[in-house]
Amino acid sequence: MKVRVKLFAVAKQAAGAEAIELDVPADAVVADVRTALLAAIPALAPAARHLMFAVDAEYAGDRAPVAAAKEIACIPPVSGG
Amino acid sequence: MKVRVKLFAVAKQAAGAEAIELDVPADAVVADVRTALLAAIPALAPAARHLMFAVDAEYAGDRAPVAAAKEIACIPPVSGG
Amino acid sequence: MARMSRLTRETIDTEDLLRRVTVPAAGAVVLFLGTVRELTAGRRTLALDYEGYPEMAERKLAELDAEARRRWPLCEVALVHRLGRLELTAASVAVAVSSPHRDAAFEAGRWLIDTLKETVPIWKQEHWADGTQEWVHPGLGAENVPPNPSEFPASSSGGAP
Amino acid sequence: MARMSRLTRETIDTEDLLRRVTVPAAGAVVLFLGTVRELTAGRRTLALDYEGYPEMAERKLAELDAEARRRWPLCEVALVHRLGRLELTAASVAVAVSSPHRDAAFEAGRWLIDTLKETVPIWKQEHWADGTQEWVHPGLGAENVPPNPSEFPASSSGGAP
Repeated sequence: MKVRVKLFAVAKQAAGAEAIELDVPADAVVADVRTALLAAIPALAPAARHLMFAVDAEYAGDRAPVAAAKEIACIPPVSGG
Repeated sequence: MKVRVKLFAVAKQAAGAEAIELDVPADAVVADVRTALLAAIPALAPAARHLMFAVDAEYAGDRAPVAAAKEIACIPPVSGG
Repeated sequence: MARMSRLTRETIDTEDLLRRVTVPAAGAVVLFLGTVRELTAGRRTLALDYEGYPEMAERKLAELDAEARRRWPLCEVALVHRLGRLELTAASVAVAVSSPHRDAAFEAGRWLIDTLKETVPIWKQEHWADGTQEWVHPGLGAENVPPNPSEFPASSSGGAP
Repeated sequence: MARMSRLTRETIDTEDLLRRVTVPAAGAVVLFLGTVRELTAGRRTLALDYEGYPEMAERKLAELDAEARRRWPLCEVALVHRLGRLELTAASVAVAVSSPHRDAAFEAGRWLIDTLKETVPIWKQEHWADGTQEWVHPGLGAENVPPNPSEFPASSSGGAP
């Protein structure tokens, strides 16, 4: 299935876009989204283990399923404040 | 010699005045001022050990001389803030 | 620039304090306000009256400012204490500090208000909702405080002992 | 009353925040401001650009507000984070808390800004005085950050790899 992943900050910059469409298995979990994202944007590889994900605007672990998600976002290390 | 002692808060209230003139020895130190003050205002006796004194607007210990002081003040426990 | 540590009888201008401490070298600003609280140990306050020993209080504020700058890498410090009658929610004291980083700003702000409350010769008088007044002297239990004539309006107006 | 924890693209109105948290039950108000600092590790900043994931960031701010109220006896809490371009000395974030006593106000204020900086999906981009830009991602060393095209204007405009 296709999922759309919102991108911010360095991820948006590396992709040159505010979101990206990725192909993932029908039973995909967050870890699969990460894998697909890194395949699509190789420049992000060095930051891979620091990238978190949010499903429906809430932090989600690697095993969280994404099939029912309305919104998926890649969350690089935050620097607000 | 005569010394004039500024009074604040509960000390002013107990004395009914903003300052009091006290008779102390010519070589008086702060401790003598305290003794004279308590003799003049017996209502302050229960608070005696909590009363501090300032000489020329600086906290002064019991042994500080007062003959050269321009200003002496009785400082009950502070409650600003 | 006007002195930044001082007494006032006017409403404390917090915008002015924040403007004074917010400088390009700062990344963190901490402002503490002490405000007139309605309830203390279940008793209701109508207002507070603050009295100070002005010459000494302003000198002490300046000393606190200088000591805080020695202890922490601060950009600016501003301390203001209000005197006179204050109604509920009014600020009696403001401590504003700025620093490149927030650790120092929080620590200095906390130290400044703690030390101010221990050392600066200012006193507050409670005006309780029950009509009584009372000077507040930490460490003096009620048994150590001379009776306040204003707490006994009947006897003082009636001339009884 | 308007929501007290939110994002904004306008100047943060500190007077409004202080007014909102200063209530009769409070005796202590702590306001923390994060401001745009000129120097970071010797490098000069011209401005910062803050980007957020708004839906999630506002939810996180509301969660922080609720968690702080669970942990400390607070009267009011207001959290505001600004997005967009900020010049030197502008406040990017404001944390305002009130409590009957200052211990809780200081502790909650400190916890709120620390936790906000760790968890709320907002990112800042440095605009350095040397003309380069750089997204800030704590924990990502420079070696882990993909090259920023804007740092290499010659190669990107020249079409080189």
